Amino acid sequence: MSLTQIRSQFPILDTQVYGKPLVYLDNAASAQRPQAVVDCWKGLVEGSNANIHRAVHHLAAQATDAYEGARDRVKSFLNAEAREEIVFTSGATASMNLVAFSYGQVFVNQGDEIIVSVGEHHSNIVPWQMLCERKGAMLRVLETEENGLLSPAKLQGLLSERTRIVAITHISNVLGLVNPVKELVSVCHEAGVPVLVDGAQGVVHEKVDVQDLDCDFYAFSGHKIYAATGTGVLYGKRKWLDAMPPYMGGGEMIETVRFSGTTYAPLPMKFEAGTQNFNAVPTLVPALDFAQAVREEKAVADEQEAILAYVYDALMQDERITLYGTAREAKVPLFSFAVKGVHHEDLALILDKMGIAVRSGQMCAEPLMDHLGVTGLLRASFAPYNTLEEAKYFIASLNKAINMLI
Amino acid sequence: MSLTQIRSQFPILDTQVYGKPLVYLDNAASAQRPQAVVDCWKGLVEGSNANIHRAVHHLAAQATDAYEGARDRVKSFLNAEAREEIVFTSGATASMNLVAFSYGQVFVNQGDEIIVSVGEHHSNIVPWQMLCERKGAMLRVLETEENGLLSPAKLQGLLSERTRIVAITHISNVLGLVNPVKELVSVCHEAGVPVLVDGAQGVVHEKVDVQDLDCDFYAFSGHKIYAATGTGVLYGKRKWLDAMPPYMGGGEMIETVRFSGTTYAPLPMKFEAGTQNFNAVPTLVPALDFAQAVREEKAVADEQEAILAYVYDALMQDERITLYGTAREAKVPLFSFAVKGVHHEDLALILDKMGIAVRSGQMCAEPLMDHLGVTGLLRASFAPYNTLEEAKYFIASLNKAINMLI
Amino acid sequence: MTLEERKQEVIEEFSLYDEWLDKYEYLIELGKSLEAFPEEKKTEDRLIKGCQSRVWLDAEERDGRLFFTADSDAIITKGIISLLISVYSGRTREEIAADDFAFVAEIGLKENLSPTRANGLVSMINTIKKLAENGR
Amino acid sequence: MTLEERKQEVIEEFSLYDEWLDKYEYLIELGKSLEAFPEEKKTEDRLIKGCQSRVWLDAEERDGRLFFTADSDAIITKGIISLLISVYSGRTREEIAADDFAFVAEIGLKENLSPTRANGLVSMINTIKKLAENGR
Ligand SMILES: Cc1ncc(COP(=O)(O)O)c(C=O)c1O
Ligand SMILES: Cc1ncc(COP(=O)(O)O)c(C=O)c1O
Repeated sequence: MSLTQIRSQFPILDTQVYGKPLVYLDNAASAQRPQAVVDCWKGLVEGSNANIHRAVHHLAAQATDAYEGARDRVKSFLNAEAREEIVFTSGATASMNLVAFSYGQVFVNQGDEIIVSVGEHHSNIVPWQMLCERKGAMLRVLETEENGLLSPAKLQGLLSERTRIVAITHISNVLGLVNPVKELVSVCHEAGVPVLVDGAQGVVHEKVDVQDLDCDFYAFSGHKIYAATGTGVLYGKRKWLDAMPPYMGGGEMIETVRFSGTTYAPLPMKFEAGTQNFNAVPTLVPALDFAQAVREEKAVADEQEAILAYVYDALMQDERITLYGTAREAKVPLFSFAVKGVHHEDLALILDKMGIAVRSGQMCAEPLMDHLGVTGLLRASFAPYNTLEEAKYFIASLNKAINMLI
Repeated sequence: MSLTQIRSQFPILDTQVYGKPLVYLDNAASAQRPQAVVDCWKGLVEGSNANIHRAVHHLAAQATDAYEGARDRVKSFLNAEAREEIVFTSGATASMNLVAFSYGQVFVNQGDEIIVSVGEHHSNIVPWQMLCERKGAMLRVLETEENGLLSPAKLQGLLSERTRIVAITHISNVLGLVNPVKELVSVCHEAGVPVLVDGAQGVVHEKVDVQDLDCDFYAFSGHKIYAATGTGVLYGKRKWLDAMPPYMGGGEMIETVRFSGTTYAPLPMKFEAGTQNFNAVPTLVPALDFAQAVREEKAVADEQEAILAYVYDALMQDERITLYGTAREAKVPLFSFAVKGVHHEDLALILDKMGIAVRSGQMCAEPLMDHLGVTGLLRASFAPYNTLEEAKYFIASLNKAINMLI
Repeated sequence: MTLEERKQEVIEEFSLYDEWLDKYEYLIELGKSLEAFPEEKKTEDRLIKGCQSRVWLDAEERDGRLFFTADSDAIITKGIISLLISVYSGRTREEIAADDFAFVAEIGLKENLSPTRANGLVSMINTIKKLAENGR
Repeated sequence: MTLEERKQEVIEEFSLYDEWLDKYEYLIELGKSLEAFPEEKKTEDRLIKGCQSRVWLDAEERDGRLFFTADSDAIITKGIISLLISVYSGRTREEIAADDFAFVAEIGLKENLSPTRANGLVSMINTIKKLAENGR
């Protein structure tokens, strides 16, 4: 697949905004969806639309096959051991709330500790804060190294007898660095502590093998990896999922409902309460197929590497700019930075008028912003359909915008 | 709009199953989606796809407008007082879990009581059971009358000093009867008890005015009212929503996130954690427009009434058949019944081969099945795109199927 | 008749029916003709999990061969289990354990009986296999 | 100049700029030329809620007329609030309370400054109105 072929799968990339060609560099917030995802959704809605699992009629059978087929695809994509370990949710946030509630319900008690990193997305902080408040537990915060990475040694120092779970990100949506998850997990497992990995960004940029990482939970959203919105995945080791009570009740997450006592369905149904997003979950199949195909494509890898090198160097060399997350060897093409004397929002507004979609603000990582001593940053995040040419246009436009504002 | 015009908006209705024209009578499980819903989704994905709310770029602005426009549409559809009272969720089940958790967290304590009816869907039972288990509260069960309806007088008798909330369905997905919600609410309010109404079916068949009903919460799913899957609504009176803690944490449901303490965003954001289903939520606009348009269409109302009369009479007259939910004056075209000596699943399988999609089993209402003394029922549920001709074909086919099985 | 011959016979029987309803008529007949299953044998441990309707299955070993009896509250399911029994009853444990049950797909049951029902079918097959492998 | 005349003037000024970037250049200039806002006035109660960047607004009454001062940490926002001030400063409470602020849409600010920013704008407008109606 050439880059042109890849781009042609995303009609939206031909959009003009304010008469300028769209340059979409807000991929970390949400990716665009390829034609195959649109076709999949449309095909289901127009051809196989019925509620799944229980009904015995033809449309329901087709819809169920599509839905359960997506589970198989996710299983293979993450190399999970069993399909029962794949739970569908409405997004990464829902996945992490599920774990915080259901794991916390059984395994976290008064005085226990939970470790998160300072670089976490709100979705991997607030659920744990809410749990701590309910249970009287305490949140411990792992700081990042100078270069933005998490350090296994430092994590080891933070683990205690009372640590019940560690929740860390694979790739921060601000820093754009691949954390050494395998080593972080290993340090925790030595202490008998399970690890949840927030893979919302990780799954997009890295090949994930949950058995190799040996993490206990891995969470991600469909919409960031080219699938329809409203889809999410929670991978969990069976031993934990089996031991956890359900998060939501209702629908077919039950074995028997009696007013005298209700028993729950086996995995993964126990965690899938209510009508599932059956029109959208199957779009994970073409989406993950796309993600895998582009990852294996040399032309794409080369372009991504060229973008990474070009933008990294440009930002590092500009004295007005401070890039956060500088560990070059762990960097993915996701750049957050501050410009001296210039408000990130002004930059975003001007770049927008140049056709460039970037993100400004706290990016749902306020503790990290506080830690870095900034009120917000500007972020440009690239996807496989972005080109080096776009990267160059971005850097040139950024320069122009800064000059307008200084 | 003629019935033909309505049907032409649903391409799936022309599907053939096993060489027979599809007769889709499983609408209570999930409705079909009109062309306008497909076009809306596709238009957003291909033209305005970006994460909503925070980003300042053009696509994000368009996506946000579409999403927040849907909130306005739902507000007017339910005649809510304020748009802040409309919370988007992933479905009715999620809406009810939200209330059970968040309302329960503050207002339900050890020894308190919660009332549900015996006819509730699992999604309006299990969340309350889970709450009761966490809090040491008790579930009280309101039985239905002989004809299937809920009685305000009987509810009044069940209310006590300790009742903290009453959770009842507008229309049962098994019995197909419109409960006297306004009267039920009034009885509860006299005792100072708030009421959650499960509107998953109600919103489809009845014009809902939450201010007139005066209910405290009203929950429904998009997919049952022609919108994309993965969408749901929770209406809640502001005084309750304001007093309730968030259900899920993460994303933009916050005001400030600090490790020293997090504060939450105002309504409705407080309850919308994580990336919302921004490709799908706006489909509520064409979906509710469609629902409203057909409701106001005399040709449709006449056909629905004719279907109701025809099927009701046919089922009531057949001695082999027991219809549940017989209160004729409150009946909507949703029929659940047992056939003497014949298993519901056998009927569903045979009808399927005749092209007819019906539901068999417990329909996520096991307590009601136990109460009625059956292991399951057969259900045929009609939508405005169904015809009297289809109803006649259904009854004839049912007769044939019964004869095959007896 | 060998297992292979019997499977071939079933496939041919089913190929007579073009129409799904005729297949169902046939399964209903099979279900109705199934030998009565004693009420006292309808116990939890003989119930097959994963079926929407209830299916009970029992096996007895005689002269190194397994003989199955079964029942269901739904007649089509009963017909299906009856069909399976008619194929696998009287076979040795080894024969059953080695079989791939592929003929079920060939007569169109698996695809056409919906995932839930198909799961029921898969559960039936798995139970028969397990009985052959471990005994009860 | 009456309020109407001043609004007309602003609309005409903006109509000179075809290009969005030119409008921004103009707003940036307006922002930069805004009278300094004392640091000690940057208090919580003067902060406008609902803006992504921080905006402070203060009003003083002299001779029955309101005079506004403002600041923001983002320059385009500062330009916008500066523009609003230049229109509404020196008007009576009644004049401001009766105004519909529609000229903002006419110069294209509302539509083009994204919903969050637009909300910021709406918040600014609402704050100005509230100050006119209630005083601080
Ligand atoms: C009466 C009733 N309540 C609740 C639900 C749950 O809705 P959902 O599964 O869409 O969350 C349904 C539908 O399944 C229903 O019919
Ligand atoms: C690192 C990280 N974690 C969690 C999330 C939350 O994902 P979602 O909003 O899709 O639930 C995001 C994206 O917003 C993210 O970038």
